[in-house]
Amino acid sequence: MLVRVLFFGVLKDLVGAEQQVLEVEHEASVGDLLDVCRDQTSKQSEVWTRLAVAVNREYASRSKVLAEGDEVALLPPVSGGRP
Amino acid sequence: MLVRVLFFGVLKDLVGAEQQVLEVEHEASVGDLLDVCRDQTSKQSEVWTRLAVAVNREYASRSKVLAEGDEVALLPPVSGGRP
Amino acid sequence: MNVAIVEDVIATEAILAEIKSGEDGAVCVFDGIVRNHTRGRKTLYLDYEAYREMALDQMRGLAQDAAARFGVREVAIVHRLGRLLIGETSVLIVVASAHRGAAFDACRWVIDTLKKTVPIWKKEQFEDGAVWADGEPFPEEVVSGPAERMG
Amino acid sequence: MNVAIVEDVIATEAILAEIKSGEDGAVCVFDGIVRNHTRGRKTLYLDYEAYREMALDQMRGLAQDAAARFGVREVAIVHRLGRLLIGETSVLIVVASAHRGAAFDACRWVIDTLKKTVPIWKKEQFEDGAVWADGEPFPEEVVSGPAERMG
Repeated sequence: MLVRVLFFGVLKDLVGAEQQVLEVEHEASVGDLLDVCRDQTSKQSEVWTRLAVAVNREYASRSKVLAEGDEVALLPPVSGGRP
Repeated sequence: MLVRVLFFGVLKDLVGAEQQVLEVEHEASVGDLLDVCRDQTSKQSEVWTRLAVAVNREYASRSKVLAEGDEVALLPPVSGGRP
Repeated sequence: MNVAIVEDVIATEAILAEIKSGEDGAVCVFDGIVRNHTRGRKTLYLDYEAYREMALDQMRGLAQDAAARFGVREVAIVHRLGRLLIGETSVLIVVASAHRGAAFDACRWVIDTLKKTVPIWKKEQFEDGAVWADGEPFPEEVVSGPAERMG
Repeated sequence: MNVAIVEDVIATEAILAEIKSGEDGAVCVFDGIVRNHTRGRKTLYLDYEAYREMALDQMRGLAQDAAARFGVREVAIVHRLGRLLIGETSVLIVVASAHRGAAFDACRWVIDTLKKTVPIWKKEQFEDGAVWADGEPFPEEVVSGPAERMG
């Protein structure tokens, strides 16, 4: 099935795209999708362990199961700065 | 000796004056002056136990000894309101 | 440090614009305004009065103490006196700092301390009479002797 | 609740004027501005970007949560995106309340929570290069599942 993946901040630079439509297996989870995304970039980055994921604009856990047409956003830590 | 006494807020209404020049004994304290001021008003008020005193624009204790020409201000609790 | 007592409308926008500097990342503002009620009674307006010279001295001391105590770059404190209508600003405090934590802490400390120690009083005019607003008791260091300068 | 994402200069004065109501005694403002340095490096400008629709949803949620949690009457949150120069406001938070304690607490909670959970990022342009500002790790409830609405 197809999902649309959005990349923000440093991830956009790392992946080299603002968004991609990716093919994932039926009932793939957020975690599965992250593996697909990470495998397609040659560059290592610790951001993969620190990012949050939103599915259809709601924060979602790694175990959430995706559905056809979902909008999945990969979100680097937001830029808080020192309080 | 003479000191100038300033009254603010509710004290101004109670005493019926913004300021007075009062005769007090040599080496009278702030506490002595307060007794003089209180005795000259017929009206009772709990403000006499709650006020602060400034001598020459600095907060002063009841035991502070006054000098000729001091400016003594009687200050009701300031209007903080609920935080 | 911009510390002032004024009789006219407080120029919030100008004070804010003036205080900002390139070193700052955060500005915290407290805008104290005249509320239309107190303990269930409808307020018509307030009359503020001060022991003016001493109030100004105290406000200057607060601005300096806040800068030293919280490490903020700049503090402005402006209080208005006279008759104020509902919704008008009676006191404006602006703190500029590199980081927001210090700005919030300093701003709150200034208004809390000002409300307890700066000799300014308000008479509340209700539909059925006027009263001097009841204040909290003075802090111990105020009634027992000269306030120590902090920092 | 005035919650917005804008590309132009944030109209602080208008937002402040609009929010005030007769029931309020206190307005607390946080004005986040672009600082001229980060960890000793000189900043030229910042570029802000957002996952816009989600950021707006999150900001609306924050305003509602703050009102419920702290009992304040009104909350405004406005964030600017795009290129911002030194001294310009990137985010403005305004809280109006009957009393000052709740206004301060709500204002601080909103900016602290916004900085951790609202999907907005900034790229800092220094004289010798640009970097995405490093954020703090997401709160546990954000990475482990949908954020619960509070209040």
